[in-house]
Amino acid sequence: MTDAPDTEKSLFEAPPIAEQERMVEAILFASADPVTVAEMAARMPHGSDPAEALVYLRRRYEGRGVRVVKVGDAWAIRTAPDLGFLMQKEVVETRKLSRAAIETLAIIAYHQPATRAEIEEIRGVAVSRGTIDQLLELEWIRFGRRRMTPGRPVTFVVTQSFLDHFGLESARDLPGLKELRAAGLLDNRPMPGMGKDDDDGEDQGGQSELFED
Amino acid sequence: MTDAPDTEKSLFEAPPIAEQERMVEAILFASADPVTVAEMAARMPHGSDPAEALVYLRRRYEGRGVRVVKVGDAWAIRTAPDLGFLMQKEVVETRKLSRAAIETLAIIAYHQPATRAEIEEIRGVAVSRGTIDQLLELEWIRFGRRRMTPGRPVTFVVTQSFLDHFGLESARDLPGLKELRAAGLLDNRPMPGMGKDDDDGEDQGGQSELFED
Amino acid sequence: MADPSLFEEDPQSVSDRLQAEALIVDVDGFEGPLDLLLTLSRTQKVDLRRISVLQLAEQYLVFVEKAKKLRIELAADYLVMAAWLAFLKSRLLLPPDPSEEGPSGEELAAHLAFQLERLQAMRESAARLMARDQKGRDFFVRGLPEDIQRSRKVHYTATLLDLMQAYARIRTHDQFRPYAFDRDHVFTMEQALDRMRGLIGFAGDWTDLASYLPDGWSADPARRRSATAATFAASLELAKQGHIELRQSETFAPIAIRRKPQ
Repeated sequence: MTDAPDTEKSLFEAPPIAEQERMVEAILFASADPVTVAEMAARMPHGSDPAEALVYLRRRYEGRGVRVVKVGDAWAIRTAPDLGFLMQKEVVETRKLSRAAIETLAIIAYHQPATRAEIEEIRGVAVSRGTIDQLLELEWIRFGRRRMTPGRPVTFVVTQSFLDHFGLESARDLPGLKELRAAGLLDNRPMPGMGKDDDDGEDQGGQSELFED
Repeated sequence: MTDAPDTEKSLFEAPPIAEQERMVEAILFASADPVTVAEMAARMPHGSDPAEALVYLRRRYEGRGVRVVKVGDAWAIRTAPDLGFLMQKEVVETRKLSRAAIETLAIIAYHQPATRAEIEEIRGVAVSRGTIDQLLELEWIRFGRRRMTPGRPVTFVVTQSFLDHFGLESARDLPGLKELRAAGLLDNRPMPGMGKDDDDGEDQGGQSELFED
Repeated sequence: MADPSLFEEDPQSVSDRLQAEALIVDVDGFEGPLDLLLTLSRTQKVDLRRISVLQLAEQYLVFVEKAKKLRIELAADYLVMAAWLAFLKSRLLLPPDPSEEGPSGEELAAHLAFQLERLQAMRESAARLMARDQKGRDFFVRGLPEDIQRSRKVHYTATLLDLMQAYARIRTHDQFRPYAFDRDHVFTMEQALDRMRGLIGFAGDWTDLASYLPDGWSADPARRRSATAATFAASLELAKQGHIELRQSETFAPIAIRRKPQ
């Protein structure tokens, strides 16, 4: 708003960017969960540009004990990972995930949106109801759009909480994603002789759509 | 350590004061309760001087969106008092208009200017004061001219906001009964011999007459 | 799992049995046949892309045979995989039959290798994911989040479709309650009878039938017609019952009634 051509002037003058930076700082400090730019803008004075303020704020906290991190389309302040040893007191004991749950989570993250059948095909074994339930309960996965194939199966995608938990800016930042894709290991390659090519095209569309931001 | 005021030297080299400042920052950020200097010292590497680190940290946060404050004999990070307003959020809830309200609105739109008695006659049921008030408050209807009949009842007409909300150029653009039927919105079949189409014509006539102003 | 007593009936030597047991000791530890295949493939110590699927199929079939000998009940999907691998093995060993439909043994083998490689890749990715810094373990959120005080504001919404449907509903409601509609403009003979029974007690003199029309039914022609017809029919009924007399001086002249003298 402050960058708007001078001919048009907002009725309400936006606060100086340094002041906006303070506001974004206060908002992020006050919240345990990531806050979107839109949510910040809604709480800040009319004409504020939290996205710009964030650029400054992020720089200000570089190398500090806490950091400004991006989580999906939201922002949060988190302690620097190298200081984790100081926080034994704060460590939250999380239920240990089964191997099946961890693999299922990884498959959903790397192949999203993924149907249960696709997860089972990759793992070569049935996915138990409890595994999916556990991941849903942790809010690391959620239902995506139904697949437009016979039976209209539900799909699963990873959530902002997932990104937040693993310190990822977006699903595109998953470790090794590019290499896996280049190696064709994220293709939904059907068993020869079981033509499922229609499926395939849509899959790819869905996936790139999700990963594009 | 080079900044340490005393001559006594610890066996274990304490981290540089800048590092200690980071540690204090992370501890204060992540703790649910204010933390005493002793507690900080217990969590930080041997030889650390959290009291000194706090001096630097406090200075760093001067004028920022959050501040390092003393609570009793402990320390905490808190929102700067002048930014308290950011911690209030207006929750906007979207609700569907009630059936009574939408019907009343529809009658006003199709028959404007309409008196309350006319609305009641068409709906076949009394219109509550609250319903009219709600539509007035939404600025979808306003008072029109009083009717030159006994009692000089007030009339209601729809507003520009109404037209904007429903994407209409004018209330005359509302489809007539015939069109509603063609669009499948009137799925009931007319009783034989109950010339409904006359009705329609009458509607249109009545309406345009009303809109002539 | 096998009952220990089964082993005693087994004719195998002790060492054979131990070897067999070593293989199946952890059959529960495998997450399905693909996982087992992946584990077996490690003995080949080659890149999964260059793995010998034929050799792998052999290993798997040997495993299943051993399990059978030990009377270990394998889950159905292990047996399905065994059958499929046996089929694949035959395809890989026999020269390709051009008349045969479907994918070649090589294509099937390549797909199996792809599946193994993909599973392996997902395993590694999962491990890398879990090795990342995690919230609540390596980095932490604000320990003292401040509640945002919420003030609620309700925003009402309606679409043009809602509006039109509401109007359509009202209008059809009017038109398709024909009985209610009729009652508005139709005066029934029952109603006329009720009304006249109450009035004829006062009709000692000849009175125009039209004066018996109910209030508010004479202005509107449709209502007047209906009320007139009903009142006339009711007067005929009352005359028939001997309560009243009727007279009309000429055609289309007004009809008059009076109470029949007792």
